Amino acid sequence: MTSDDIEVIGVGMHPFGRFTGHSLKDLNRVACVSALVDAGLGVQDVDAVYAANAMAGLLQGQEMIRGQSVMREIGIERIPVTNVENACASGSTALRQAVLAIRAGSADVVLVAGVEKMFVEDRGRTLAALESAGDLDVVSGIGLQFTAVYGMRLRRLVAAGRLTVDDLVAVSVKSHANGALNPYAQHRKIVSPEEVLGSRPIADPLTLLMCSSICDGAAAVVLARRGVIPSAGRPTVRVRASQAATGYTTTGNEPSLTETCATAAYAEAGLGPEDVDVAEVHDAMAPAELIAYEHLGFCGPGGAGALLGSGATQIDGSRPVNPSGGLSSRGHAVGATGLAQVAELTWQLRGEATGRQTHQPRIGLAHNNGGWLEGESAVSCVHLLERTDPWD
Amino acid sequence: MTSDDIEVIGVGMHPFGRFTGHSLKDLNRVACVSALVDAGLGVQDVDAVYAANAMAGLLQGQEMIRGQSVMREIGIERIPVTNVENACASGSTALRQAVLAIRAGSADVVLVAGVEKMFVEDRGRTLAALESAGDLDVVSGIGLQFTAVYGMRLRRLVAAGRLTVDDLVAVSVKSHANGALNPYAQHRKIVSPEEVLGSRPIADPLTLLMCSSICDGAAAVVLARRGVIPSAGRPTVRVRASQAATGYTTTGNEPSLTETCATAAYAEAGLGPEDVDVAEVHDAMAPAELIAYEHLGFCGPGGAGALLGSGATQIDGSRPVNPSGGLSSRGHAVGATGLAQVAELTWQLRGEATGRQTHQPRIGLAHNNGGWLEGESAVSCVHLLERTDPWD
Amino acid sequence: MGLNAALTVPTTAQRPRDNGHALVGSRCGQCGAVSFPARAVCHRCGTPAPAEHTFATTGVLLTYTTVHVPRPGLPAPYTLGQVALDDTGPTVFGQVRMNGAEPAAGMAVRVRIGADGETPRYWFEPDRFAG
Amino acid sequence: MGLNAALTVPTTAQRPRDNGHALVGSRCGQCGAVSFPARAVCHRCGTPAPAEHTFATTGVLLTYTTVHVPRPGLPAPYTLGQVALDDTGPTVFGQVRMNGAEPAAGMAVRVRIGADGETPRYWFEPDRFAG
Ligand SMILES: [Zn+2]
Ligand SMILES: [Zn+2]
Repeated sequence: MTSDDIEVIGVGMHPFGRFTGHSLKDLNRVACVSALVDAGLGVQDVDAVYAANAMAGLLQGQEMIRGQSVMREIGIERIPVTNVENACASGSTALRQAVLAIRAGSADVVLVAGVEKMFVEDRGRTLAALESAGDLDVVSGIGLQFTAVYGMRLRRLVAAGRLTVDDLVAVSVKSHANGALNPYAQHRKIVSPEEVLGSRPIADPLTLLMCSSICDGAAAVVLARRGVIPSAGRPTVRVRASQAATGYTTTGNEPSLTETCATAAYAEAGLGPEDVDVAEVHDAMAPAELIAYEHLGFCGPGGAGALLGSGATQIDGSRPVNPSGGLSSRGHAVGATGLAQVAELTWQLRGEATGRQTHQPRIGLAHNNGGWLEGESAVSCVHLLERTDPWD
Repeated sequence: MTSDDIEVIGVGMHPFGRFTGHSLKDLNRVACVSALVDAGLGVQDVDAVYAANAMAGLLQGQEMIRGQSVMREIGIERIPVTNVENACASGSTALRQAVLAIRAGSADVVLVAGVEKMFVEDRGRTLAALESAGDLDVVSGIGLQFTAVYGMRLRRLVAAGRLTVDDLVAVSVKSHANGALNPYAQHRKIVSPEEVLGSRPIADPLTLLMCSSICDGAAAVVLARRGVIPSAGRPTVRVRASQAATGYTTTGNEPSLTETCATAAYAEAGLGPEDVDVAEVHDAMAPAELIAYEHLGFCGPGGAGALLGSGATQIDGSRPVNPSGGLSSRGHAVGATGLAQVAELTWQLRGEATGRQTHQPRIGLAHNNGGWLEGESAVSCVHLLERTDPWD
Repeated sequence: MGLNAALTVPTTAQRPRDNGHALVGSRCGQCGAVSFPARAVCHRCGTPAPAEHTFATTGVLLTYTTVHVPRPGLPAPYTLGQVALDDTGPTVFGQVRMNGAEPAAGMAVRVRIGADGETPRYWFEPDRFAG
Repeated sequence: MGLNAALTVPTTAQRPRDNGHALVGSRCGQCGAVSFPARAVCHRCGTPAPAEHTFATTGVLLTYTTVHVPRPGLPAPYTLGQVALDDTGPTVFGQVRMNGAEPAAGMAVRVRIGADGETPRYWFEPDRFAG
C-alpha cells in the first residue's frame, strides 16, 4: 500500500485555554465527538483508537490506561486502545501509529485523540512535569526548563547574525494576530512589538509574549482507509507522508532533527518544500517558527528573517505558516498539539478556516517536535496532507 | 501482507527481581543488548523502537521520553522511538505496534523493549502507582488494589463451585516450582501447599505466595520481516497472530475480554486452542492461570481444576502453561511482562529453555492483560507464535 | 443518528453521582444500558446523551474480598465488594461495611451515601430489610 | 562486531561523571565519538563499551540564557549555558556562574565540580586564564 491510501475524514478540537472545571474526560469528549460528527460517524464505526497524552501521570495521577479511561466516557470500549507518549510530539506520534495500523490492514477507521490538562492547583507541579521531557538522569538538578532550551537556541542564531531580536518580536506579533482570529485559540489578543519586547523576561531573549503557556485542551482526528467512508461531497484530504525521527547527540555540525525528518517526509510524498502551501510548525516559543523556516526548507540558511519580513508566511501570503496562531497563541496542550495542527490544516485544505482561511492551499505540512536531548529535540514528526479535489 | 511474514529473531531479558543499584537504563540495556546479540545484530541494524513502560512517570519522574532516554544509553538514536503504555499489557501492546509497523512497510527490523523499576525507597508510592491502572475518576478513594480485583474474581468462582481453594493453592505451588527452574525469575524457591495457604493474607482468598510482588526488570524482542535477516541455522519463530482488545462495561453475562481477544487471535492464525502446545498466561496472581484455562479454551467451564489436576499444564505435561513461573514467580515488572512472555515462548519453541524445556512445542500462546474497569481487565493482548522448522 | 447531543451534556463534575440516598448515573433510552457514573455516549449502542437515572438502593453482593494491605487513610483490613444493583442497575465496586457480620456472595446489600466530602463517597451494608 | 561487551559495563550509577576536577564520560575507540555521561554503546558507530574518558576542563560557551522563572531550590534569575568542551569533547548543558560579569557567546569557560552531594554537581565559570 502507499501513503495516499489514507484520508483524514474528520477533525475536532476542544478549545485550548484554561478550563478549570473540565476533566480529561470532558476535554477528550468534545474533541472526539466533534471529529466523529465531522466525519459523519458514530462511535461504533471506529475500529481502533490511539490516545496521546504526556503529563496525566504526573498531573492527574492517571497513568497506564489514560486512553481507556477517557474513551469509555464516550462509549468506546472493546476495540484496541493504545496509549502513546512522546512528549510534545505525542499527538503526531499517535497519528503516525494510526497511519501504520491502517496500512498494516488491521483497521479501516481509526480515531486519534490527544488530551492534556496542565492547569492544576500547583503551577510548580506543571513546571516539574515539563522538565521530565528531558533525560532526567543527565539533566536533573541544573534547572533546565523548556524555555531555557529555546532561549539558548535562539540566542546562538542571534549571536551568529542569522536572526535579529526584531525578527523574534515580529514573528511573535504575527502569532498573536493569527491566534486572535482562531476561536479555538488560548491567546486571542493582538499584541504590539512594544508589548512583546516589554513583557516579562522568561529566558532571554524570550519574553512572556513569545512563549506558549500552561494550557488545557484536546484535539482529535479520524483517519480512514481510502474509499471506506463516502466523502459526502466534501473536499478529500489525504495523508501523503508520515515520518518520525529521534534526536541524537549533536556535534553541532549535522543537519537538524527537523531537517532529517522533513527530508524523509518530502521523499515519501515525492514533494519538496516548494510544494507546501500552508504549514503548522512547532513553535513552543513563537520565534522557533523562524528556525523551522530553515529546517523545513522554506528558506536558505539565514533567510528566515527576510522570509518573515516579505509577508509570505502571513495568512494572506504565498506560504502561510501557523495560521492557527501556532503553539504560542493557539496554545500548547502538550499531548493534543500535534493533532490540533492536523485539525487546522484539514480546515485550511477544505476551505473551512473561517476568518483565517489561507488562499486555496493544496499541500499542508504539520511539524511537531518533542522533548530535548543535549542540543536537539528528542522527537520530530512531519506529516504532509493533500487536498485532492481542485479548488473550483 | 499476512501475519506469518514476521519473525521473532532475537529475545533477551534482564533478570526480574530487586535490583536496587540498577537504573531504568541498566535494566533496559541488558535486555536489549541480549536480544540484539541473540539476533546477531548491532544497534545500527534496527529501524524502529517501541518502548513499553507503565510507571516511570510516577515512580522515577521520567514521563514523556522514557524510551528515548533509555535507548541513547545503548547508542540508539535517530530512528523512530514510540513510547507505548497500556498498564500491565504495555509490553504486548508495544509488540503489536511493532508487528503493525512491519506489516505497514515502515520498518524491517524493530526492537521492542519493556522496562519497569518498581522498587523505590517508599513502597507506598509503588502501591499508589499501581492503583492508577484503574479509572481513578470512578474508583479512587475506595481502596481498590490489584490484589482485591483478583481476590473478588476468584472468590466468585470458588463460591460458584467452579474452583476450589485447593486449586488456587495447587496452581501457586506449580508456579513457584516452575520459577525455581528459571534463572530469570524473581521467586526461585519451591513452596509447599501448606506454605502457600499459611502465608500472610493479602486479599482473601489470596495469600502472599499466590501473588506477584513488586519487581524490577526488563525484556526485549527483535522482530524482522521474513527473510530480511538470515536465520543462522536456528529454528525460526514466526508471529502467527497479534490481537488486542479493550475492556467493557460488564453485565456479567458476556464472554470475557480474554475470550474475545483469544478468539480473534485464533481466527487470525487459523488455529484453535487445541493447537497450542505451550502458553504463557497473565497470572498477576497465580490462581488467575486457572481462569485463563477457561477463557483461552484450554478447558470447558468449570474444568480448570481438573485440567490442573491432570498434570497437563505442568512443564512435562501435554500443554504446559507458564513454564517460566508466570507473573507470580518469574515476576511482574509491569511494562516488561508481555515481552518476557514472548522471550520465554521463543526459548521454548527453539528448544533453548534449559531446565524447564517443554516437549517439542510448535505453537506458543502469550496472553497479557492490563488494568481494570468495573469487572473486567482494561486491556487484553493475545499473540500466537509458531516454530516453523520440524523438531528433528 | 448524530452524536451532536454528546457535545452539550454536563461535564463529569456537574453530573450528580448520588442524590444523598441512592447512586445516580445514566440509562440509555435506546437500549437500556446503564452506567455509573453517567457517560456522554452509550457504551452498548452508541446513542449520545443517555438520560440521568437514579438506581435502586439495593443490590446483590456478587463477590467480595477482605484486603489486608493498608492504604493511606484506609487502615487494613477492609472489605471490598462487587455489587449488581437491583432493577438491572450497574455493577459497581465499593467498600462493604459488615459491622461485624460475615459477608457472603449473593447477600442482599444496601447502598449508603456519605456526607459531603467524605471518602469514600458511598459504600454498602447488609440490607437488614431483606428476607 | 558483537555487542556482548555492552552486557558487562558498569551500571550508570557506577560510572564516574567527574574526577573532582573534570567531567568524565566515554570516548569510542573506533570512531572517537564522545558522550557525557558515558554510554554502553557508541551512538555514532554502534561499538560497545566505549572507553572511560576524562574531558578537558575548558570549553567554549556556545550559547546561554538567563532564566527568570525560579524552580524549587533554584532562585531566579540564573544562567544556563551550552558548552562545547575543548579537545573535541562533548557539548553539554550546565549552569554558568558569571560572578557579576556578562556572559558572551564564544567565551572561554572552565568547568567547576561541586562537593559530594551538591546540586548541581558541576557548573561553568569564565576561564580567567584564557586569552
Ligand atoms: Zn444504548
Ligand atoms: Zn564509535
